[in-house]
Amino acid sequence: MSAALRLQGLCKSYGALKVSDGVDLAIEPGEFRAVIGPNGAGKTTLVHQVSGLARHDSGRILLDGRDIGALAMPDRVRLGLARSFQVTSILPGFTVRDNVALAVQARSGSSFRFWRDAAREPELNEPAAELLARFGLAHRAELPAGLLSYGEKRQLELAVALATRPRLLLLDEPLAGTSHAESREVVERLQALRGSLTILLVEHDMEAVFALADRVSVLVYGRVIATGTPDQIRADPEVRAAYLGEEAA
Amino acid sequence: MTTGKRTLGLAGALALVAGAAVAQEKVKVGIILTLSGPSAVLGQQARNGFEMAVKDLGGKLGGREAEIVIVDDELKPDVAVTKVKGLLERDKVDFVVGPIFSNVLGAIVKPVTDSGTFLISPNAGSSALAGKNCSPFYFSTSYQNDQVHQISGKVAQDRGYKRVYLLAPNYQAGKDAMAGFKRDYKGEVVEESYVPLNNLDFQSELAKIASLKPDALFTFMPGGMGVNLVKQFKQAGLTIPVLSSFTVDEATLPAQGEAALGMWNGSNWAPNLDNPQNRKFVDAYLAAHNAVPATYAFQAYDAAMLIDSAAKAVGGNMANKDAVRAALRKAEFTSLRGAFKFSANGYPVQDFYLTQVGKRADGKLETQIKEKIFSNYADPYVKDCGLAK
Amino acid sequence: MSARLRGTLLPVSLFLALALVPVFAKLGPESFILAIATRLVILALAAMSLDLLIGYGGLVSFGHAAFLGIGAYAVGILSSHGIDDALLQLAAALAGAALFGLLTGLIALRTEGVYFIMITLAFGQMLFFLATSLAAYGGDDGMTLSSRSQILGHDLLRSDAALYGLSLGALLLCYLLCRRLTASRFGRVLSGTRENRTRMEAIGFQPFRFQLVAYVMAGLIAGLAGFLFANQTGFVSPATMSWQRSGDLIFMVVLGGVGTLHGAVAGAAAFLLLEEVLSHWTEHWRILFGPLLVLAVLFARGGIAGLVGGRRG
Amino acid sequence: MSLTLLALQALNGLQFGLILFLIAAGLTLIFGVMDFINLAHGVQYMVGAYLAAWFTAATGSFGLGLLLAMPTALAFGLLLEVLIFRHLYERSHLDQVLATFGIIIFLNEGVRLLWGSAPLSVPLPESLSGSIPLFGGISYPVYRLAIIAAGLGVAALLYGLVNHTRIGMLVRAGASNAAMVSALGINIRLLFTVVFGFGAMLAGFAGAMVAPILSVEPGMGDNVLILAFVVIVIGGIGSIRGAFLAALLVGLVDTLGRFIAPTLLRALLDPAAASQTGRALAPMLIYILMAAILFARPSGLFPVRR
Repeated sequence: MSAALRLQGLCKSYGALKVSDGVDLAIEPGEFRAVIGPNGAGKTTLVHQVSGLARHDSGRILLDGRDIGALAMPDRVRLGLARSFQVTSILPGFTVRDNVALAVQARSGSSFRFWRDAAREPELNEPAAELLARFGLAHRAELPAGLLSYGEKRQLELAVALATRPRLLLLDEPLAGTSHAESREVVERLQALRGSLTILLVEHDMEAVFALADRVSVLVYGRVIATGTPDQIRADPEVRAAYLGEEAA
Repeated sequence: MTTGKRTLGLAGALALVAGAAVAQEKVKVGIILTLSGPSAVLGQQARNGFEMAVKDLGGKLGGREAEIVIVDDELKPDVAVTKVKGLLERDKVDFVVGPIFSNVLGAIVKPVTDSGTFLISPNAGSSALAGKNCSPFYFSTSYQNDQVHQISGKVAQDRGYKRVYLLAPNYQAGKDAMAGFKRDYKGEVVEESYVPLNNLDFQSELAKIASLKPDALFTFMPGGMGVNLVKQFKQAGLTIPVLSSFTVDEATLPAQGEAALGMWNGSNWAPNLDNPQNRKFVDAYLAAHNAVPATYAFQAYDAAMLIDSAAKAVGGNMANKDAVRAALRKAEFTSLRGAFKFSANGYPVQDFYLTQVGKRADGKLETQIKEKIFSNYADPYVKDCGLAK
Repeated sequence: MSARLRGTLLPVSLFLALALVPVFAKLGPESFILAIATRLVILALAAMSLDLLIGYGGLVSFGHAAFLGIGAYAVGILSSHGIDDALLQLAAALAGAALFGLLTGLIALRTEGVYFIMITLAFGQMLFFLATSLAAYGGDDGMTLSSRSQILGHDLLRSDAALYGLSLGALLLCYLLCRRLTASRFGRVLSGTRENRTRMEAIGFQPFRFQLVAYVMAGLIAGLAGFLFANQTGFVSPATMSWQRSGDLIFMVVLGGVGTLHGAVAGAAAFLLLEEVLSHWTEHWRILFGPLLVLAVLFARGGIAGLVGGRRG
Repeated sequence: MSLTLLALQALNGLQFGLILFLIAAGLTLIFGVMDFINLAHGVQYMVGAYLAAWFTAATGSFGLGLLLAMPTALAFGLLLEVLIFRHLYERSHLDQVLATFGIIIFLNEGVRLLWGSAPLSVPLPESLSGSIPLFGGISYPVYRLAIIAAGLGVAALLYGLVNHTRIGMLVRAGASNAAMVSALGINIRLLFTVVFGFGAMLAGFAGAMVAPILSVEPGMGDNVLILAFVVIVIGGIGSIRGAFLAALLVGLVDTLGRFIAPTLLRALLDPAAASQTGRALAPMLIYILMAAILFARPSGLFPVRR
């Protein structure tokens, strides 16, 4: 069976610094995979390379068996890839609804329509409203997104990512900077998504990672040093030495 | 001065009701000149000249009270069109005097003459308006552009210069200047060098001149460009004769200083032209503005005198356009340049001189007449003009 | 007053005032008032098309006057060859503007921010110098048009009121068009890109295409303005597309309030009327005009539209 | 003859480029460090020229005039910074453009009111007038060589300041990441004021240096401003090294292009057409250069900010 996402020998360096040093990774369809690692392990850069925001130097990126390495980010998104950003990335001047509706628009029909008022298109607004309801943002729909609280912005970003109806979702530290309560809400949403699509989660919050992930990969200095179920990873001595040990200490 | 005169709405309506009689009370002149930007000094000279003439006439033109509206064309042709419409429609002027620059002239000549108003140019004199596009409503108290450049060409030919270097800005007037020079000059042109308009640094051209070693340089570099060229020419240690037009004149000489001494210029007038009215004019200008007048001032002064003579001839009845035109044609006024008459195309028939930059008794610089080059010279374009003599 | 009402107050009153101009013009020096008003409306049209780029696309073009020049030269060049038909001239103006927009847009849109500002300036300057070298069409001096454009063989535009009506009609039409455009799917992608380009790419949009289409559209509208401009001045010269003119257009947009469309109209009106009134008052009017601009920036955030209220949400 | 002439033209291009560099250096720092688009930078150049003209006339010596013009230009720049610019740093680029354009209009008219529309003249210092023979029997004005020397001197000084002093380190850091510098607890306001005053003084210095060879007139800064922007954009905003190389590039391309383009075209076209095309092409060259460079490198030659 072909993997939903397969990385083969992915390499990238910034000058002398190797941020990806031959990363091999295979994620099964529907799998929830987490990637953990110490700071500077190259996790965010990995998400950037898969999403197309950064270019890899060598290696292959296969989405459902197709090499997408040469494609620009928008083209990869069209093939069913979506992502969130570590630093919240929304359209602050647009209303919360329009943030989502725009993502719906990206996947439904042409955007070279110049006449009809997009704010009155049910085919954009209805899916948007549904998503906002799912993420508990329905009451905020008319508010400019820039005015949302931090936790709400993180929820909005998830809603936007899902609005493009992705098959593969890349999440770059969705819990970073959230309060305890906010982070619990986000975890709940992610829990609800399990199985409906393939997810690659990069995260520092171990508790969340072990609760959510089917399997966990450990990235250290640009290399995957271990992959396994949460229990296996917890027990792996190499991981403990390289990573968890430090954290615990 | 009544720059801010506004005769909007009410006055306009009154004029309609009362008919022509009311509008004839005053003689109204609209003046459109470049009064802002780097070239403003030329417009200011012309304005001063015109105002002095009106003052000399006791604030009257043709015995009627003169109303003068002055506007700034900003050296933008499209701005000039709007401004001139204001003069025609709002201020209902009988004459428009202006402009300084030929590109502005090209833009305003049609609206003014189409409205049946007389346009008197105190400086710009394009060949098209002298020839096939001449108009019965257009007069010039200056010259047809080519004539001035032709002086230098004639001088170069007569003096037997074998090789001449030509230098002008890369625009229409610059190209016309070179054509005008070559009309009478039959020697070798070693190089026709064009610089961008508003060029600041001529070092590159001067180096070329130094290496080509021509017998003389002919240049047309108006305004600030001329200031730069003259200063840099001297600094480069070049000593060949310089023949020029609109490059060394009283508007730029203060900035050029001694570097300009001895340079040649072609003109229809100079401050030291010896006749009583001109001596009086130059002295009065010096007293009022502490500067030597340039051709812009003298030609505007003549424009006012021309209007005065016409207004006088028709007894102030400006509505009779044919009578006004006939009176303008006669040009019965004492020009600062002496004898004056119009050719069929509305351009003067006049003498042209070779002048040279020299020092006045008071230490100021001026151009001084050295030699008469053309006598009673009418421009040749008049043959293309359909207007009967 | 509700924000929505306040938002429509300014555009409605602006257009109402413009529509009444011909009536008032009859009371005074008609053709002069119409000439000023026509000039105002035409520059407002050009400024509005620029606001489409600046206010919605975040693309500050410093070469927008080039399109104005293309429209004007289309009239001038065709008319000098005896082709006076307005439709033909307009078609040439629009085709020229579209072609220039497409070619320069393809290159300029590779850059962002101030680099975009400067590369558009570069293209504007290239066209400017090209025009000055067109000796057959007057070079620097430009050329005078023999008459205004003919509509189906009739000299309908000879009347100043007719030209004004046509210009105002064009402004109103383009205004409504732009209003629709900015609220449409296309417009939302454009504004979204201005706010956060990476986000737009991350949901699958290719901003370049949208910006290019917007750039060409703005060019088309400015080309139309150029066509009218040539008819209004009866004269075409490279000065129409000097970089100072491009600068003036930016100032009209900022003065009026960026990203409101009608702000550009208000900005053009304020800019031109201020100039007209002040310059009538004193020769040194710029000594007042300059500080007024500074004060407008320091104390009137969001320009005239921002002052009157109803900023976009 | 052609080779010596070419060398001379290269010297002219170098001199023009160095003047541009003096103006562009301040502009690129102000833009790079403060993210502030200062259109009024060109009028600082004009003000420098006027001050030099004024002081030279008053003291009768160009050297003294230059010496007095420098601190006055600095003071004037600081005055503008305190009165107006400081209130604009937080504003959008468009607001900055509009306000600084207002200042251009005001100052252009201001010098016209004070000194009149006619260009002013600044006599050359006696010791620097005249030309000296160089090579191939061709001479070159001494004053031009003095400008080249002064320009290179300032460039070296700037290089030392920016790369080997604490304030230079802050300036470099500020250009690549202003937020970080203020997070370090540096008084960013003061840094801004210093950079601004210094930039204004450099532009004023350029204006004063060219006063004896160019005409000092209202609006003389406007076209130079556009060229300075071309320079900093080609060089990469915030980069002194980029501004230096780009200024020389623009200076050389403009000067040599005017000289070489018609000659080269003559090989392809008949003389009349070559001269016509060359004339049309020459003023476009630097813009073509800029468009080509930005096409290949959308953030200039030496991009600083990432």
